Amino acid sequence: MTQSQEKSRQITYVQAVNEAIEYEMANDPDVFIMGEDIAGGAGRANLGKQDAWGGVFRLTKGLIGKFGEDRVRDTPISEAGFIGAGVGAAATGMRPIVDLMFVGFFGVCGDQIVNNAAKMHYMFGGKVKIPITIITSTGAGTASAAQHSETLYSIFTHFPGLKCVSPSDPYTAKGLMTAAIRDDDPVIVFNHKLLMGRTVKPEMGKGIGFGSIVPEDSYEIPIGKALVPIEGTDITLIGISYTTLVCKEAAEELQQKGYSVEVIDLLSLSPMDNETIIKSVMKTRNVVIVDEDYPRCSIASDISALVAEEAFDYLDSPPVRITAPHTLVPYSLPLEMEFLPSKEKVVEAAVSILE
Amino acid sequence: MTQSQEKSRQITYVQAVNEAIEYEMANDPDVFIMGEDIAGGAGRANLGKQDAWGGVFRLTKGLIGKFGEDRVRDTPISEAGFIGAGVGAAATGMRPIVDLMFVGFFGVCGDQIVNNAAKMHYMFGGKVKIPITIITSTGAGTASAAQHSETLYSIFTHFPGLKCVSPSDPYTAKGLMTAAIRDDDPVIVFNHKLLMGRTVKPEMGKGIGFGSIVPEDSYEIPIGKALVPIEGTDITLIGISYTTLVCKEAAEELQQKGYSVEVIDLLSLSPMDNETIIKSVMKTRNVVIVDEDYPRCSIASDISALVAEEAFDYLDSPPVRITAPHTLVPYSLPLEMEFLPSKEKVVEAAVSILE
Amino acid sequence: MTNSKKTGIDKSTALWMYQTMITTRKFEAECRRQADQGKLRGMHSSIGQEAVPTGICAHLKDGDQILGTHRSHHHCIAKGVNLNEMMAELLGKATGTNKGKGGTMHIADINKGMLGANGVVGSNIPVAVGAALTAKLKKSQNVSVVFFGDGAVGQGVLYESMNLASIWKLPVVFVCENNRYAEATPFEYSMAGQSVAKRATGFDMPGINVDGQSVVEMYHASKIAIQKARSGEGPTLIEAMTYRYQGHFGADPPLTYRTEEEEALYKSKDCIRRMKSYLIDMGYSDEEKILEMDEKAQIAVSESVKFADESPFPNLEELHTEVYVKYE
Amino acid sequence: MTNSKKTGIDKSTALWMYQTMITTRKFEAECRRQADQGKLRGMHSSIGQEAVPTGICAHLKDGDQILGTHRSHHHCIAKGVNLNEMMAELLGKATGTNKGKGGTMHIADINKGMLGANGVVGSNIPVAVGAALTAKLKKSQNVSVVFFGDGAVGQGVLYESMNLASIWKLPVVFVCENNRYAEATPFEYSMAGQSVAKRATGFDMPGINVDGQSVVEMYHASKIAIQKARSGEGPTLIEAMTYRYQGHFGADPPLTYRTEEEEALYKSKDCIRRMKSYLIDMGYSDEEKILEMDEKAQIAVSESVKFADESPFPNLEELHTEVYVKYE
Ligand SMILES: Cc1ncc(C[n+]2csc(CCOP(=O)(O)OP(=O)(O)O)c2C)c(N)n1
Ligand SMILES: Cc1ncc(C[n+]2csc(CCOP(=O)(O)OP(=O)(O)O)c2C)c(N)n1
Ligand SMILES: [Mg+2]
Ligand SMILES: [Mg+2]
Repeated sequence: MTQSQEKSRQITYVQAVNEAIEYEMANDPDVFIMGEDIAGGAGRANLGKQDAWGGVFRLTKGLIGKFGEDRVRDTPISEAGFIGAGVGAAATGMRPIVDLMFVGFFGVCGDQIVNNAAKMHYMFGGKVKIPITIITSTGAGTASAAQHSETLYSIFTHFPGLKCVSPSDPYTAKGLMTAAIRDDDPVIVFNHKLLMGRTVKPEMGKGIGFGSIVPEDSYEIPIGKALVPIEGTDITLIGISYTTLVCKEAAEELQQKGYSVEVIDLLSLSPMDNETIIKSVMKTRNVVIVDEDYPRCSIASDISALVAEEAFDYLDSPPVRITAPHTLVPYSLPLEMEFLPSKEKVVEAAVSILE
Repeated sequence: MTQSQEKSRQITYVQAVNEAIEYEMANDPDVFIMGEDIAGGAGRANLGKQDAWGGVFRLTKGLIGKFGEDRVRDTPISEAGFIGAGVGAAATGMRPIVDLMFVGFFGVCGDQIVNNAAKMHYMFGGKVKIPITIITSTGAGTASAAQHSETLYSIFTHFPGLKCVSPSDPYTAKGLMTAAIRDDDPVIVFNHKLLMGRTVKPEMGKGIGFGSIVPEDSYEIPIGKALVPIEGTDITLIGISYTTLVCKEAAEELQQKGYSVEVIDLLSLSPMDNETIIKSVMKTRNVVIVDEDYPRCSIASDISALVAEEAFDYLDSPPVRITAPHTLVPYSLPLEMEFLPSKEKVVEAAVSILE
Repeated sequence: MTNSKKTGIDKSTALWMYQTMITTRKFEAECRRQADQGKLRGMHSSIGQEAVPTGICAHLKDGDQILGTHRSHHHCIAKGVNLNEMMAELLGKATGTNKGKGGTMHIADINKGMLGANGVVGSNIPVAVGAALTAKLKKSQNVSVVFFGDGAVGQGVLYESMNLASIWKLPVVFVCENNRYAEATPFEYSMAGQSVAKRATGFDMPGINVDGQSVVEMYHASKIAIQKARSGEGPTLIEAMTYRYQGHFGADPPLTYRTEEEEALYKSKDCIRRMKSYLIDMGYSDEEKILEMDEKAQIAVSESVKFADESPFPNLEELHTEVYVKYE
Repeated sequence: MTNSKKTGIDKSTALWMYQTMITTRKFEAECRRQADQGKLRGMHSSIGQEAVPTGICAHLKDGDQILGTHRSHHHCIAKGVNLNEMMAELLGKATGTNKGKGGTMHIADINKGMLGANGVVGSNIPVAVGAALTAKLKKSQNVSVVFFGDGAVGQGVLYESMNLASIWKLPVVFVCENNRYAEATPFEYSMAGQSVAKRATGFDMPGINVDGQSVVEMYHASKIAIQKARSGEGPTLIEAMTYRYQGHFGADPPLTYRTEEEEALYKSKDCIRRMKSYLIDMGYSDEEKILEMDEKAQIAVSESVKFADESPFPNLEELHTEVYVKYE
C-alpha cells in the first residue's frame, strides 16, 4: 500500500461516486458519461454555464470542466435512445457510463438494457463485449410517490447477462463504481436516494453521507462479494443498500438487548455472494432479510429460498423477510414512512425469533 | 348448469382463447382488442383480406369479420403507443384487450404497463379503474433465440397493481381469459407458445392442444386460485403454464416408480394461491417447483421462500427448484432443449428427495 | 386579424380566463410558502405558464379529458379541479384529490376531466390517445388534450402517439408547453431543428406554433384544434411558447443555466399582465374589478390551505388499499 | 442524369454488386430448402431486397459497422460475412458466426463490420447511433449504417435516435427498407403521411426516397449519405422502396394480404434482372460471364451447406458460457 492509498477521510456518497468517475475518466480515454443534465445547461458554454447541475444528484458535478462536452455529454430526454447509444458505443470499444435518472423510468428503455446490453455478448457467441455501466437511483423516503421511489433491482437481477450492485455508504459506493466501470460486462449501479442525501425527513439522513472512511486513492470492491460489517453468532441480518443502515441500527439495539448479531451488507445482487450468506446462516442459524424492493419475486425471496435450500439443516427458525409491502409507494408522509422497512420492524422480527 | 353448459369438446388452446374473446366481445360492447396483425391486412377491406392473420398465433382469427375494424384493431408496431392507448381507453370506460406479441418486447412498453396500468388506480386514490387485459406469449422451444423465447412473468408479478395468470391448457386458457377480461384490474395473460401449438420438435407438442375438455359455454376460472389436477401424498410438484405439463408427465413416471405425487397447476402468479401450496406441502412434506423463467428473483424463488417460511416445520427436505438456468435462451436446438426444464430433470430431483 | 380575434372572446369567457390564471398563480405562490414551511414536500411550479391550459380549457366540456405532467397544477385548476382538494393532496391529506396517495405529480380527478398528472416524461401522451379512442368508439363527441413539455419531445412515445392518433383520426390535441428548458437543458441544444411544431410534418397533421404567453392567442389556436378534433377531423399538435419563472423543481435556482436578461424578456410578456390589459381594452373590466378578482383568488387559495390544514392524514391502512380493485 | 450516374459506377464495383446480390438470392433459396428439410428452424427471407444493402455496402470500409433486423441475411452478405459461418449459424452449429447461439435473427460478425441483426423491431437503431458516437469520439472516420423496415417507423426509438444523431452530427445513415408490409400490415394503413423520408423533417436532416429495387440508384443515393456522414456533416435518412417476394416468415403465404397483381408489378422491377441489363449495357459483362457469376454463387452456397452439415453442434456446456465475460 502506498502512502497516498492510506490517506482517508469522511466524504459524502455523492463525492465518493464523483471521485470514482473522475479517476476512471482521467485514466482511461475510452470512459465517458452521458445522461440528462449530467452537466446541465449544455450548449451554453457561451454563458460559462455548462455545469449548472452535474446530474440531478450532483454525482457528476465539475466533470465537464475537466473533461469537456464530448465526454460529459448532456442528452435529450430519450432514455431508449441514449442508453441504446451507450450499448453501441460499448460494443465498438468505448466504456460508457450512462445515467438512468430514476430506476422507475426503466420502462421506457428496458429493451436496450435487457435485450441489447444483457444479450449481445451471448447472442453473438462471445464476440462482442458490452462494458457499459448504468447508474440509477432507487428508494422511497423523498416524497416522490409511486413512479419515482421504486427500488426494482430485483427485476434486473432476474436477467442473465446483467450485473447488479447496490452500495451502502460512501466507501462501498466508490469501490463498486470503480469496479463497475472497469468491468467488461454491463453493470447497473443502484444508488439509493437517501444515501445520496435526499430526504424530507432529516433524521433519516442522519449520518448517512459520512458513515465511512474513504481512501483518497482509487480502489475496487469486487463485484460479487458481500461484506460483513458486524460479526455475531445469534442471528444474521442481511441488508442491501439503505437497508444495510437499517440493519446496523437494529443490530445496535439488539446488542443492547444482549444478542450477538451479524450483519451482511449484500452489495452485489448479481452475482450474489451465496457463500457468505450460507456461511453466516450456518453459524447463526437464524436470518432476517431486510429489503426495500417490492416483496414478490424479489431479491428477498431469492435469499430466503437460497438459505432454505442450502442451509436447511442448520436453521433454527424459518427465514424472515422484512420488505416493502405488496403496495405502491404512496406520497403522504405517514404512509411513505410506513412503506419503508424500519429498524423497529427488524428488531421486532429478530426478537420474536430469538426469544 | 344449463344443457349447453354441459356441452364439452376437445379444442385447441388457440380456439379456447378465441372463444373467450368472442364471447366477451359479443356480450359487452366495451370490450375491444388491438395489436399488431390482430386481424392482419388492415385497411385492405377492398381486397376482402382484413383477416389475413388473426394475430401471430391466430388467437383472434375470424373476429374482425364478426366485430369490425373498430373493435378488432390492427396497430402499427408501437407497443408503448397502443398499450398506453389501452390504458387510456380503460381509464375512460372501455375494457381493452391488448396484444404484446412476445413478452420479450415488454422493454419498449414497460412504462405503460408498470407506471400507468399498474399504478393509476392507487396513485389516483382509487378513483380510476384500469380494466385492461394484456395478452402475451412466452416460452422457449421454438428456435426463436434469446429475445423471443423468454418467460418473464416473474418481473410482472413483482409489481403491485398487476395481476398475472398463466394457463396450462385449453380449459384453463378459456376460463382465465374470460376472468381476465371481466376483471376490473389490469391482468396480464401469459400464453406459452408451445401450448399454442408452436414447436420445432413435434414430440414436444404432442397432445398439448387437446389435453383437456372444454365447455362450449362461457365460464370463469377465478384469478388467484391454483388447481390440483393430480392428488398425492409423497411429494408436491408445482408447475406453471407449460411446466404443469412437464409435472404431469413426471408424475406419471414417478407413480410408475411407486410414489404418490401431487401436482399443483399454479395458474395465477399474482395473486398467488399460497393456501393451496402450503396445504399441499404440509401434506406431502416435499416439494419440487418447476418453472421455465430465469431463476433469479423469480416465481420459483418466491414459492420456495413461501414454503420455507410457512411450512418450515412440516418439510422433510428442502424445497427444490427446477428452473431454466441463469443463462439466455440459445438458438441451437440441443442447447435450447437443455435450457428447458424437462420431465427427466423433475423425476431425477423427486427421486433423489424421496429415495 | 387581431380585431376578429378580439371579438371572438366573449366577456364571461375572458373573465373566466383571467380568474383562472390569477388563481393559479396565487395557488402556486402559496404552495411555495407551504414548501418553505416544510409542509409541502416539493413541487414543480407552473408560474408563468398559466395561459396555456387556460386558453385551451376554455373550449372544453365536462366529458372531455386532459392529461398532464410532473408540472400540472395549472392544468388541474384550468380544468376545474377543486382547490381545497388539490392543496389537501399536496399536504398529503386524506381529503386530497387522490386521498394523499398521489401528491403533486399525480393529481387526478376524472370526474372533472383531469385524467391525471404523470411523473414520467412523455408517459401520458399515449394515454390521451386512448381516451380519444374511447370517445371515438363510444361516439361521445368528447375530446382529450395532453400537455407535455419541450423535454418530452425527446421521447419516442410522442411520435408513436401522433401516428396512432393520425391514422385513426382521433379527437386528441397534443399541446407542447415549450418553456425552453427541460430541467437545465435548453431546447436549442436538445431538439434537432429547434421546432416542436415542425415535428408534426410527416404525421399528416397540422403543427402550429403559438404565443403561449398570450391567453388570447392560445384561445384562438386551440379553438380550431379542438373543433377539428371534436368534429372527427383528427389531431393537431400545438407548440405553445412559454416560460417558467421559477426553477425546475422547488427552489432550484434557474440562473445557473439561464440569464437575467432572458428571464426579464419573458417576464415582460407575462400572460396575466397582458390579459389584464386585454380586459380593460375590451371594456370587460376595470382596475377595481380586477383587484376584486385577485382578491377572490387569494381567498380561495387561503381557504384551500385552511381546508388542508384541518384535514387528517390518511389512516395507515390506506397504504395497502386501492392497489387493486379486488385482490384475493 | 442517368448517364452521369452510370459512369459513376466502376466495373469492379458493379460486378461486385451483381455477385453479392445473386449470392444472396441463392443463399436465401438454399435456406428455404434447408427449412423444408427441417434442418433450418425458420427465417425471414430477404429475396427481392438484395439491392438495398448491396448499394450501400459498396461504399463501406472495414471499420464501418452495419446493423440489421430480424431479416438480415442480405445485410450480412453485403458486408462480407462468411457464408459458411452464416449457414452453420442457421443450422445451429458450433462453427457458426455466433457459435450457434444466435441464429437467423442475431447473426453478427463485428470484425467484418456486421454489428448484429436484432429481433426486436427498431431496437438496433440507437445502437447504431452509439457506434457512430464511438467513431466521433475516437475520430476514426468510420460510419455506421442501420437497416430497419417500414414497420420500425412505428417505433418511437427511431425518432429518439434521429434526434440524437442530428444534434450530435454523428456519422450514421438510417436506411429504411420499405418493403410495403410489416408482417401482414401495409404501410399505407399504419403510417400517417405514408412517407418515411418525410419523417426526417423537423429533425434537421435530409430524408430521401430511393428506388430500392435498383442497386444503381441505391449506390448513388447512399454515396452522398455516406460521404456526408464520413465528413462529419451528420446523418441522413434513406427510404428505399423495395419488396419482399416471399412471406413474412418461413413459408407464410403473402397472398392472404396482398394481390397477385401487386406481386407481379414489383417482381417485374427485380433488382437482379435490372443489374444484369446494366452490366451488359455498360459492357461490363455478358450473358456467359453472368452465368459464371451465378454459378460461382451457387457453388459458394452449396459449400456453405456442406460446411454447416459437417460441423458439430455446440457442446451442451455452451449453454452456460458467454453469458458474461466473467461472473463469479
Ligand atoms: C422518462 C423520464 N426521464 C426523465 C425524467 C426526469 N425529469 C423530470 S422533469 C424533466 C424535465 C422535463 O422537461 P419538460 O418536458 O420540458 O417539462 P418542464 O419541466 O419544462 O415543464 C426531467 C428530465 C422523467 N420524469 N421521466
Ligand atoms: C418491438 C417488436 N414488436 C413486434 C415484433 C414482431 N415482428 C417481427 S417482424 C415484424 C414486422 C416488421 O416489419 P418491418 O419493420 O417492415 O420489417 P420487414 O419484416 O418488412 O422486413 C413484427 C411486427 C418485434 N419483433 N418487435
Ligand atoms: Mg420544458
Ligand atoms: Mg416491411
